[in-house]
Amino acid sequence: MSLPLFIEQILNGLQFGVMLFLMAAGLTLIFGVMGLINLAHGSLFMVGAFACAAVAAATGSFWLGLAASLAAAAMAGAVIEILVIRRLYERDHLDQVLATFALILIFSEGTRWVFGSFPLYLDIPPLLTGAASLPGGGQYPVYRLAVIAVGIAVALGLYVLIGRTRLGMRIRAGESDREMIGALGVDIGTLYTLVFALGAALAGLAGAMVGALQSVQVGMGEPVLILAFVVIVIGGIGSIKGALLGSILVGLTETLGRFLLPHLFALILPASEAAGMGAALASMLIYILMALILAFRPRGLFAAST
Amino acid sequence: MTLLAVDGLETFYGKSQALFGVEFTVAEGEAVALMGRNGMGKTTTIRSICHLTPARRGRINFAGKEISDLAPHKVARLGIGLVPEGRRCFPNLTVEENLLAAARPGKWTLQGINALFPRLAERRTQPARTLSGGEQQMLAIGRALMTNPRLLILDEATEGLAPVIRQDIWHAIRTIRADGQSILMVDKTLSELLPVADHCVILEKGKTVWTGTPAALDTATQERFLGV
Amino acid sequence: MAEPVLEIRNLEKSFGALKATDDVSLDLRSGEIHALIGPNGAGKSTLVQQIAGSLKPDSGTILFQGRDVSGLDMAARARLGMGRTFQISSLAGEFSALRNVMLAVQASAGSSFRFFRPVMRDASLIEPAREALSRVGLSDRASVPAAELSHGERRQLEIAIALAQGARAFLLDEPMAGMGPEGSQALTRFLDTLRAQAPVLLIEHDMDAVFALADRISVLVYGRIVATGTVEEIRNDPAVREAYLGEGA
Amino acid sequence: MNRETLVNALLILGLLAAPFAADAMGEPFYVTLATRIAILALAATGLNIALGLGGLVSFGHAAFFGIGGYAAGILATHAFNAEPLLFGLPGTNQMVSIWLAAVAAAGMAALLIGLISLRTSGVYFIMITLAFAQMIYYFAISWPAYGGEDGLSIYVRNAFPGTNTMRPMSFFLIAAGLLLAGLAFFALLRNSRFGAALQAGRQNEIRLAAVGIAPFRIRLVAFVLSAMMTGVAGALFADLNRFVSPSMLSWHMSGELIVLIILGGVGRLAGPLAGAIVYVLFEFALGGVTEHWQLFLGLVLLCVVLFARGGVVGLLAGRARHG
Amino acid sequence: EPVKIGMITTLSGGGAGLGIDARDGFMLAIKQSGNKDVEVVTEDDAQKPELAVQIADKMVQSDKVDLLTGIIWSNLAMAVVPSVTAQDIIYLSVNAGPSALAGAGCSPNYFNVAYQNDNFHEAMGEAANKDYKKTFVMAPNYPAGKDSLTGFKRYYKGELAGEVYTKLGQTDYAAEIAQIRASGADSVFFFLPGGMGIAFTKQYAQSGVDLPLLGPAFSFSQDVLPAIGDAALGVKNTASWSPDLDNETSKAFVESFKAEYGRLPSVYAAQAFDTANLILAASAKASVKDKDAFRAALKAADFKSVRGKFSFNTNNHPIQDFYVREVVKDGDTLTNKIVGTAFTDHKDAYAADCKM
Ligand SMILES: Nc1ncnc2c1ncn2[C@@H]1O[C@H](COP(=O)(O)OP(=O)(O)OP(=O)(O)O)[C@@H](O)[C@H]1O
Ligand SMILES: Nc1ncnc2c1ncn2[C@@H]1O[C@H](COP(=O)(O)OP(=O)(O)OP(=O)(O)O)[C@@H](O)[C@H]1O
Ligand SMILES: [Mg+2]
Ligand SMILES: [Mg+2]
Repeated sequence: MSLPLFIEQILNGLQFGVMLFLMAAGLTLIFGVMGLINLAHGSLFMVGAFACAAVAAATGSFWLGLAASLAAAAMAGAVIEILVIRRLYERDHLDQVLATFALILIFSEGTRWVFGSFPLYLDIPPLLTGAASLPGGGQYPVYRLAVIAVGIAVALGLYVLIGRTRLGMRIRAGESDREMIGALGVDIGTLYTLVFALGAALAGLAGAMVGALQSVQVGMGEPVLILAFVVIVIGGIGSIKGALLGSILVGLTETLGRFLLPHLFALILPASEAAGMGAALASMLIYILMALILAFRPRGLFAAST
Repeated sequence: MTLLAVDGLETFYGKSQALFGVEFTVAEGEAVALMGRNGMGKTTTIRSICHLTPARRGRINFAGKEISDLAPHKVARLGIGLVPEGRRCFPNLTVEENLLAAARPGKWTLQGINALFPRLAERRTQPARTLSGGEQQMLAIGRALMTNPRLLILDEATEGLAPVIRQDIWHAIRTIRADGQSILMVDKTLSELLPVADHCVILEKGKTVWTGTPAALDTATQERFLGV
Repeated sequence: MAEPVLEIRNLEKSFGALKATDDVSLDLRSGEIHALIGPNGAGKSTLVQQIAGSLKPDSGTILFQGRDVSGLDMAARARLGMGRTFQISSLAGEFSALRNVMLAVQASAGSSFRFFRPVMRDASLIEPAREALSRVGLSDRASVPAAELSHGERRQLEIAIALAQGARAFLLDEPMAGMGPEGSQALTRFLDTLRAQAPVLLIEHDMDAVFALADRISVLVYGRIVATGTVEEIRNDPAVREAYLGEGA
Repeated sequence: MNRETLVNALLILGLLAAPFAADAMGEPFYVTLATRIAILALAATGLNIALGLGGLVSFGHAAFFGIGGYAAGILATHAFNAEPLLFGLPGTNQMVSIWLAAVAAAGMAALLIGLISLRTSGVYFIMITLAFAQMIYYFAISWPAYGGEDGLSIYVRNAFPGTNTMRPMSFFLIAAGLLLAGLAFFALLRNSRFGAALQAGRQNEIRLAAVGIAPFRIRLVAFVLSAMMTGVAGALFADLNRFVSPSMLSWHMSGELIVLIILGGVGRLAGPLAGAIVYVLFEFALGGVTEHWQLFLGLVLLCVVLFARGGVVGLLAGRARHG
Repeated sequence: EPVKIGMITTLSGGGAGLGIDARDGFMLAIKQSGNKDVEVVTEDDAQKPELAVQIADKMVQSDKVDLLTGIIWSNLAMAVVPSVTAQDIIYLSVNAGPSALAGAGCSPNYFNVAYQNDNFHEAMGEAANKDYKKTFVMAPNYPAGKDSLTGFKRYYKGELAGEVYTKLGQTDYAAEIAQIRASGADSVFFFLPGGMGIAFTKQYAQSGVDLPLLGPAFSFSQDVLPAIGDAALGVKNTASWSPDLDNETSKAFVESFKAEYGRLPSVYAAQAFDTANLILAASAKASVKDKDAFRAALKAADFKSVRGKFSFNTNNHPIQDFYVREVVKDGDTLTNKIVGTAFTDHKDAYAADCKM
């Protein structure tokens, strides 16, 4: 194992982390700020990817597809907020779980009905193809650098929106006492529809951007959902900073674990078995990380102080 | 001129009826005291006016407009500012954010509130969750004033305040009333409430049972409806 | 002089730069009502929280019935006999008033690991609970869920719970708050009888009640005890008048 | 008899009667379907102790379900191959011993997981229980000894004294018997002192501590009991399918158990049973009609949340009363 | 003589494409036969083992089917096959051939009309010997993945530049690609079915690493090729069938499949098409009610296979040829072209363990 490889893997970990943040950003907004457990977040991610793929295939332009993904996911978000979610704010979290679980079924099967059962084609735009040379001699795909840039921009944007604007105050106020903020003259209903649509649009954006790196297919949102929850819980719910750092921590742990553990086991086991054992432990690693963090900091790393 | 007129209000919590016909009026610039024993429906009346627990029957007229079908935020924007029972500050917001979140332009600004309650100025960056009970009460009043309401509704606004602060608050209430602010208030300390009120309304078992001036509220009436 | 039931020595607690409890020493003797007054934000509730165990002091000791309880958690202190009411009512909202009180009876019997006998047919829980409810005047609201009680009724329920716990000392944080005039008077009469059962540390802003009830009064300002004395002494203390009571008193 | 008791009785009688009717009409498959309902209802009743009474939303109960299942699968395999298990102990194909093993294994796991998880609350609790379940899931997938992701077949259904468990009806009666026992246990627990403390802790933890009951211990015991019941159900489920695989441990399974409870009515005695009946029947009926059945299942679930507050039992029997 | 066939396959969720191809291939054969006596009941297993078991129970107990078929995934097959064959129901596999069912766990009631799981990988191992000396191998960490690398290594004689197990369902392969780059390998063998393969191939194409990719056909079959796009061009993969295979049955099959469904058939469709034809041929010879005769008729494998020649080994698994294919562009569509033969009349490694 050489030093440049090690450095490249650390970069990969950081990059994966930011990508995770991009996927988790919309969820942080909806879950951390509105206090809504939205299991259908992965479905909105999928909607974004499909919209992008479909429009890109029809028009030949990834960028039009990207715009379509934002619009489609925001629309889908607004519609489900108005039809379903807004009836559930006053209810138990568990009702939200069931309703959004039902939405997963509806979205997955609906998407399959519309787009068929085969994965769609979505590739990165020509502008961002190829690899850039890194200082030190390594090579790095340009597109991944672009994903990092967008992830960081989203983090900053959310941080300012939530922490620094009056809109953010109202959203947070609504989270703790919806009735009261309404009684003070804020149209919290419309505000929440907007926030939900924004969170959905972020999910759609992530779906389109990440979809170009993976496969655009029904069910693609489910692993994302779990990872996104892991990330924001590790970071501490409601904290944008926590979500970003949580993402990077998870990204690094996951990438380096996959890379290093087999090497570690190889010290004591034959290569093939070491690869298997290492991979087995690596697949559990982020859950071990989460359990450890919560065992010592039961409210995540950056929970709003009590 | 009548600012608020409530007539025949009947309100339910699920199946159980809490109000059975509440009626009273608040004139522009007037301070009205809403009184009654525990559990007689004072808070429910206020919640119905703000459309938080909508009345099933009855009319509520505010500034010449029928408001009994309006959503809470629309009622508030017409100019009703609520200091609710139990304070209900936004615990995860700082003091200053609590004041700013729902503020609407008008006479009352952050400076005004800070002058009224210097204590809040000291604590401006602290999350409301960690405020002392009394500090939270001041914050709730400040927050309602920041919406620059035409009618300020105070539900037990002095509960849990130290006597000095209470004097300050009553003083503040007198000042704003003198400025022509209309006020509807609930408070248990009659000795402090009555001097400020122009008018009293007494509820019993969800009904208006007595209306009149503080002067007309003799001991027999107090004995009968308020138990003192 | 009677034995102190509760004794606090040199308690300290800071929140960042703010000293919420600053070298507080205080005791509660059997048979007395000891009122703790002070401006809003002086640190009264913070003190009660530390005594009851829901907040950890930075330093200092708390002795209860001669025993150092500083290391115990809230539940353990409650079992030893600290009965506490909250400044903002804290109840099991879905349970009826009666069941809320029954829970306290059950806790005081230390019998929460019984898995089979139905509580609603258990006279040894119901009887004492009804008794406590009737002492605070809530008998006819026994079957109403706590969440549906009016504000004042919830305050009464809090006291009934502390009674049913068989407390050896009561820590009451503003029990009068939210009670109507009639209720306040009734509660004052009630607290007067309570001291025979166990001493009361009473936090209250209702001065009529405090002056009527207290055997001793301590005044807390900015986390420090600035005066302790009888009603007369405190009422006439100019510093207290200025910091707390105002001109009216 | 109040309305909820009536609804409960009807649901239980319905479940018990349906297989006999099916058997009489020569439709043995419906007996199997009823067995599946009974087993899932038992698993969810276990979860209902933690979730419904204690407010502990465990998103990792599949771990206990799967552990119970693997207990059955592993013991049966060792008995089948006549290989000794740990420390020279033999496997077994006796259901009763297997249940005990499932209870013990699930209980131990719950004790360890609970000791750590119960320090957290709310969403953090949801996620930490998920984390532990995922660890076990990935372990099972990549651990080759018992089949990994391919799972483990039980070639002959385990034995119960005095009956032939391969007959659908006999196996149904065993499952239904355990379900009834589970429901009885739940009902007693809910009304007991322990149940009172557990439920109070869900409504207001501080209040519970302030009267002198430490919430942690109450919850830990509840969590372990809950896992034990789900573990037995897992063992039965393995016997029903004659197969165990990591999919019993997956987060989908945990989610499905939660869905059953919410669908039926959280904290209600017959909630999990009602939920299992509705869910399994819809899954079964829709699956035969259209390949897009999941969409319609989604719509049905959505309608239940939006229009039937408190789930199916809430719809039929009204709001829960706590006396 | 009426025959009732129960088809359990994956029609919803992420893996639905495979099940749909299998179902369509199967139904095409039935339709072409014009045989009105054959009835097929199809149900969706949603890729869940428990659901597959439930459906199997229903089809056996309630629909009273004579034969079962259709399952795509090994873990679902493991859940269903042992228990149904024990009930004397015949099961025919259109895909998936876990080693447990080929060796000691074989059954006279279980016929695999597809392949034994190791076969495609073995074929690649054999084919790789020709051009490569140092291969980097990679598969997900679950039984099928381990079988894959075992199968490859069984025939590959070169050196391994690295052996990596990824996480099941992984979507980001930057870390693995970095290892490939640093490994000094001359080729990469990988088995990543479904979405995993699409993600890896796309990311690999962008990474600037240009070692040749080798793999079993699963990651380059017609169901996923359009989604990978040009990134797949030139990849070598092994299968028992390819759309350009030069025999009459296969050509007719590809034509009619395209005409019926408007897309090219995948390997899954071909295998299912063969399965249906096998059943049709057997039921012409023997009654399905006469189990022994019917099993014998199946075993004779007296049907026209799209794979050209096809026969059953002692363990009821196929003896067949395996081809090396290359992904090419035919006009606008990506498809596979045969570029060589890896094995002729290949048998799986487990038949010796099968005692029946
Ligand atoms: N959320 C609720 N659900 C059901 N009943 C309620 C609810 N809130 C209040 N009630 C009932 O409505 C009646 C009126 O209550 P309300 O709170 O209006 O009284 P109040 O006059 O404000 O009393 P207090 O002085 O104690 O605050 C009471 O009998 C009370 O029990
Ligand atoms: N967690 C915390 N973080 C920061 N400051 C806190 C925290 N908790 C309390 N404080 C501050 O400590 C001071 C004492 O609060 P406390 O609640 O004890 O006051 P109090 O004497 O009970 O007042 P009141 O009579 O108004 O209820 C207040 O200024 C409060 O803002
Ligand atoms: Mg009130
Ligand atoms: Mg206080």
